[in-house]
Amino acid sequence: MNIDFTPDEEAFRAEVREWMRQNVPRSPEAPNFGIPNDYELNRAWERKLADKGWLAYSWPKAYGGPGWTVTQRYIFDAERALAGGPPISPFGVIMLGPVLMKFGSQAQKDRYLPAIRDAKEAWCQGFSEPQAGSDLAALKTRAERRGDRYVVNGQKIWTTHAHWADFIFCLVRTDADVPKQQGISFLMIDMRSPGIEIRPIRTIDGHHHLNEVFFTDVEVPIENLVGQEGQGWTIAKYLLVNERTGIAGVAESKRQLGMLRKVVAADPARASDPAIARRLAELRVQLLALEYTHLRVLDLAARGSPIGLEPSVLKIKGSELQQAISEAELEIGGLECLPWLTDVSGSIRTFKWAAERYNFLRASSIFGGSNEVQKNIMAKLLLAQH
Amino acid sequence: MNIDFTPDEEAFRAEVREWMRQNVPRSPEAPNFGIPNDYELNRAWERKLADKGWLAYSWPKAYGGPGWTVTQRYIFDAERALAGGPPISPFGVIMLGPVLMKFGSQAQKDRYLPAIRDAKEAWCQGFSEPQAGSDLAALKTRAERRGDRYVVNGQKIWTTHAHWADFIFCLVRTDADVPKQQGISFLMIDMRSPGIEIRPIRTIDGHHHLNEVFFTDVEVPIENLVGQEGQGWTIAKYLLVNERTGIAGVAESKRQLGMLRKVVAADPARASDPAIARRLAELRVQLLALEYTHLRVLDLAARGSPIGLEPSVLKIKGSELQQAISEAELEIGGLECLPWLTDVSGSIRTFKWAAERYNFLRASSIFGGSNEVQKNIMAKLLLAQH
Amino acid sequence: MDFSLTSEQLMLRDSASRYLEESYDFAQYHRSLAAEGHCDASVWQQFAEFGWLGIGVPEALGGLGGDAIDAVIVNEALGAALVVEPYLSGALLPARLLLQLRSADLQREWLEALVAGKQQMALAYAERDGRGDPGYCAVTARPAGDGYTLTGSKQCAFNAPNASHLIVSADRAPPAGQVSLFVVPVNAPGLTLESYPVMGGGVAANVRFDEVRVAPECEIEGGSDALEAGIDFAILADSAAALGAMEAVFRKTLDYVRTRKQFGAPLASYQVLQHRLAEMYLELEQSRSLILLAAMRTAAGTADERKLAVSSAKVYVGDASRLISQQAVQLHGGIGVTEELDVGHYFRRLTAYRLRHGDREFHLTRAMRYEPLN
Amino acid sequence: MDFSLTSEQLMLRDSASRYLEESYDFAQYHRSLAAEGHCDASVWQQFAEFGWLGIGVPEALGGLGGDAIDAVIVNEALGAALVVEPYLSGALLPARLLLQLRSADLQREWLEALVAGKQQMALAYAERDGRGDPGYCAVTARPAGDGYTLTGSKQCAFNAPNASHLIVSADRAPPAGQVSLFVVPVNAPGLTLESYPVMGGGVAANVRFDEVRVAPECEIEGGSDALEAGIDFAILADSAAALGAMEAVFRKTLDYVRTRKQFGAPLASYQVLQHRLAEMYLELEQSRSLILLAAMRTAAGTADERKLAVSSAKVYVGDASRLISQQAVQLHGGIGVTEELDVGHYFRRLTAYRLRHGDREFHLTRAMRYEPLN
Repeated sequence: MNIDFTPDEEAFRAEVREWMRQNVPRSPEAPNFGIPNDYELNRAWERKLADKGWLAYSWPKAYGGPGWTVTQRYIFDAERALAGGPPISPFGVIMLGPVLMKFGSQAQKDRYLPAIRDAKEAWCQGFSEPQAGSDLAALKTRAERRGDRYVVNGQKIWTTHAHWADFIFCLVRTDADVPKQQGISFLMIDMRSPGIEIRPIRTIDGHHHLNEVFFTDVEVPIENLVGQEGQGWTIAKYLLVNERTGIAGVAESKRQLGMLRKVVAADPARASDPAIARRLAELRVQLLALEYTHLRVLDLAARGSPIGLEPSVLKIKGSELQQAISEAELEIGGLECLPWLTDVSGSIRTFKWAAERYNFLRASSIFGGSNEVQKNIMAKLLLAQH
Repeated sequence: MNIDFTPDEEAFRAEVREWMRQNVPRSPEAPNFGIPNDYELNRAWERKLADKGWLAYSWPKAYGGPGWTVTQRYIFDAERALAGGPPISPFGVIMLGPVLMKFGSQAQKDRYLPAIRDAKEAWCQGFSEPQAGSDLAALKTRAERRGDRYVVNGQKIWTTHAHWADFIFCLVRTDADVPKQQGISFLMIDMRSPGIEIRPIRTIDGHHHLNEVFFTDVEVPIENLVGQEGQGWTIAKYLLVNERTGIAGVAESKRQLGMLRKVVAADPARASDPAIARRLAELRVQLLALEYTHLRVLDLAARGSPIGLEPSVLKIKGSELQQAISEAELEIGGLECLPWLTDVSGSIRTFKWAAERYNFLRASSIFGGSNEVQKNIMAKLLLAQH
Repeated sequence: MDFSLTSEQLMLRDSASRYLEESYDFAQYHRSLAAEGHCDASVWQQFAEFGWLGIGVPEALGGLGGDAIDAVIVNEALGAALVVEPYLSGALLPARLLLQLRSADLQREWLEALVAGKQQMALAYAERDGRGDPGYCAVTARPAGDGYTLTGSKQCAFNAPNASHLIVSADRAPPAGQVSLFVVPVNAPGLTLESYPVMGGGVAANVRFDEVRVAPECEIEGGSDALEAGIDFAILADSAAALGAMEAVFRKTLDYVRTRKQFGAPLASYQVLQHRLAEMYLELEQSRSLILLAAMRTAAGTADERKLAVSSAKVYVGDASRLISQQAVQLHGGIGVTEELDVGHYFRRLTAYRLRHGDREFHLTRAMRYEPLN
Repeated sequence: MDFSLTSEQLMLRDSASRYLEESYDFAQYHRSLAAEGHCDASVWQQFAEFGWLGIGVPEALGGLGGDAIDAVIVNEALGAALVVEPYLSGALLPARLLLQLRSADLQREWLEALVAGKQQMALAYAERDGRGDPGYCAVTARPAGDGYTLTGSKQCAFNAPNASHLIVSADRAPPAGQVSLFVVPVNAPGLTLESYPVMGGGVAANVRFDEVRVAPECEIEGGSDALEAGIDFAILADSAAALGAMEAVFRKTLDYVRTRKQFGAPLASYQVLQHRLAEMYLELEQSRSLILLAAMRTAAGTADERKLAVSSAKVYVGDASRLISQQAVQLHGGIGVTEELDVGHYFRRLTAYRLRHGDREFHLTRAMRYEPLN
């Protein structure tokens, strides 16, 4: 057992750090952990990563990824966040990529993977519906087979960045006559298809990240079905495990807490407050625990060990920590965090965005499988153990 | 709206305080909130109160109580605790007394109430059973009618001070053929009856408060039935509301926290620790909130307003606060709290008993209707409101 | 000991609730936010007509009379309705401070304008390095002629953009440490505002004083004691508004979980959510107890009793507002984080409450300072 | 980066678990508690035969070799089985400190006796006013001849009643502030013990030194650094034992809720209890992560890395042990608070863990002191 990086890994870290130093866009401080608000900035950043071959950083070489080890990916992500680089949009790289590699046809791989890797096409995720939130399997959007097309009708909701996306991958109901999880299929849909309408949802952080997406007689070629009809639930579960492992957000939390500590250290009134010192220390301990839990899970994954409770652990603890850090920013900032969606002269950046971040991050315990649902899953697995 | 006491009430307080000063027994610091371990000390104390006419302090004059107002009772209890007087055993005064006043026959009132009031007979409570804990209605102890007697068979558990009691009031099943709550009756049983066996249960505080009580063909005169056959559940609910209102333990918590504050103030190493100061302040705020919630409930009760959620609020918050104070004693005491069931020279009394108290008080969120059951009850009432 | 309201207080409570229920819905809330200074003139005029702007002002001075308990009653109702108008910061608090103004003439003139809703004022006491402690005061008042000149900066003065005058705390150095309160017109030479909307509704400003002249009759008597009492009153009224908001958002959450289904059953059928509701209710009730205590201590009690009670209430309601606002959003799920539903707006309102008038640590320490070890 | 155990470590873990499962049941636990000094001689002899008493002692000195990770493995297994014998305080920790003893002859003699299980020792560093800070040291060591005399009092020296020698920290005043470690036989003139059992099992003593002579060769090199490293090691091993206890009591709780029925359904069917179990598991896993980190930093890392990791683990495991022990009792209900069930004994064991070796505040502050702001 050892926790040290090899000399090769340290060299890799130095390389990434140097590249980030030169390439991370200015104005790196996105107000919200993990969700950039600036479309142009984000696309330019992903194109830059793609040019370097680092956008699809978790992909094997066979699909044009860098073929990094788990440790290298961890280092890359840590350095990216530490340098203030916006997070990479997960929909193509983290979610759809591995799904196509595992369940997609050769033609689908050839058609879609290069465009993700090269930042040429952006994706969004169409899972949730108004009556199917935590209870995803209750979804109603249906796809009827007509000749060589599916005709899709229904509605998705909470669709992050649908307004930026070229494509959406959806769970749709292809068979209403079987038990609800069995009638679900996984479909890729061109966002420019006639019959798609996007309605923005403004969230309590004051921004537009989310959307409703309405489908009215949208025609989708049958070759856009991933896997078999009825296999959608299996694919979704595979995808969600990937999502939840990444969702821990350790790298972003580390950056945010580090910035907060620096802001406090630079301000004599706050630096001398023992209650603030304690709070930062508590967060640091939580972060350290999560960081090494995350590494342990990556280590397991690298060995190909079965993954059970771990994604839920990372999702719950990761979202709680993100929320706790943003709450600390807000409360340590106090009155400085009250100006709303406006610039006030002389304000400290960490505090300027703390309120938006705090509001935005309420979603982190709700979406991606609410923390309550995660605990249900955990309890089921724990109680099933002998 | 006002929170001040009248001059009469202040005079009453002074009278009680002076009496307590003269009469509270030496060695008043029972290791456990609320549960004295010393039989002789406790009986002598209750006899002294009875001689003064203050033992049945919540009773109306009609039954030989002092006929105090709600405010006077509150003052009495606060002064009793502040002076370090052991709490009055609740089984006779708080639980059975009001039950007999409401549901008992004249003969029962005449036979039992004076002996409670005068500290001549001690009671214990036989509700819980091994398979009927939080789910009290599942109780199995049965009483079969045979002529002018009931014959009782079964087992009670968690019976506090059964080994000190002259009588036990029990919930027993008199009819197995009706829905479970309807077949329950309320029976008073002489602890000296043949067929009763007591087995002590030692608890994790290292002491003997609890017992199992076994009934084998115990004969009980039918005049010991309170109310009607099948009315036991109604009587028990009435009794439990009284129990839970008293269970807040505000007076004891106030005393314990006050003593802890004094101990800390007297010790320079602890007095200068800001974390200890914050912890004491947080407990003080909690106590203040509970104290005034308790007063609001007493005010409601004095007006005869219907009581719904309030007993659960007091039970939950009261037990949480007792636990939190004892935990603070323990952790502030640190190494000084480690010596187990032994005297170490020079030890501070608060810390000497902190470990026992902490262990003992785990029971406060379990017994008397576990805090989980209380929250079930609360949710049911809240969701039934329009 | 008596926790019941008088019949006048019951009437005040019921009429406030009735008016707000009928007239201040979510659409009015948005209209008010869209109005200049987040204050809809017709709503403000209505408040004046009800006499609410004169609560705490003696009838002899044109007010409605009443005490801290009346203020709590109205603020609780306003908080429940998510009212954004600056009732406390623009009218109630300034009027209370003006009761100790040195000049009786100006006092009469200004109170009349405040009570009639023709004018608003604002208190500017917080400073960047003060972290909520009103005792921290780097703005100085230097003797100049028979008056003073004020120099320095105040942070986040609530409602300053709507105010005709600011009530400013300043240190009469030398000697340092003697804080006084002065009333200054916002258009005084050397006074500049940087105005902004605040999270949860309302407006505020950072204020710069550059040798701003103030006349001697514009001083409020009582110095730091008057300031501390004023802020305690603001905390009490603000906490009452938070209590109203907590109660309202709790009721909305109860309604939501009864109807919303997941996995084929109403959310209300899930025990974890049931217990969450019970826990929200516990904090709501305990908050109410401490607010009532603080109101009674403010209406009648020693300064020390008031300080203990107000700071305890601020700590408790701060914690409760955190739990209740967060869980209201969490139990609503996705819809809870949208602008479309009012729940998220209650969330921001309650979050902003925690950031004002001193943090948890400040009030914990303060509470213990005024609690005797007996 | 590699979190896996070597095959030797896997063997050590499996053989420890197997032995304890077979031989150390609840009855043996009671026998051990009933034995002199809470140490069953036959169990102790068995530990010696396994070589466990020599973990961390180089083979050249008669030990088994191995590092902090091996110590963690054995302590976790002992904690899971509720072992009361003073493995850490009586053998592992003293042996580790003796590795820096000035006299090679005494070192060899004493290590041999420790490893063979023929002798036990104890560390006496805590003082009444020190509140867990090993840097606080009012016991003095004054030069006397070629050695020193020790004067003062130590509090709660674990296992001192079983020890042949105490390892004592003392300040070599003047100048004050230079802490050294000395080995003193317990029967030295002027040394008195007040012995007592401690909550959760094991024995300790308050120790009084009244001009106790100590020879120069009985000094341990390294002074306060050696002491701090020793205590960090003790915290790590103690936390590993707590981890074992948490895991064991968690498993017992899982088993209980699967079988115990209330209101006609197994406890395991109640969502609130399900979530409680999930929350216990979360803290268990995060505790494990920090203990592994601390083990690796202790086995190989700078002193600063070790201090950060050990103090972080102590804080986290302290919080986790609180939650898990309390909820294990709560979920067991009435039976959980009785002496008859082992759950209550785990509860006391985990409670005692939190009271040793510095409180939460101390370790939070310490963790931040060794964490660079990068």
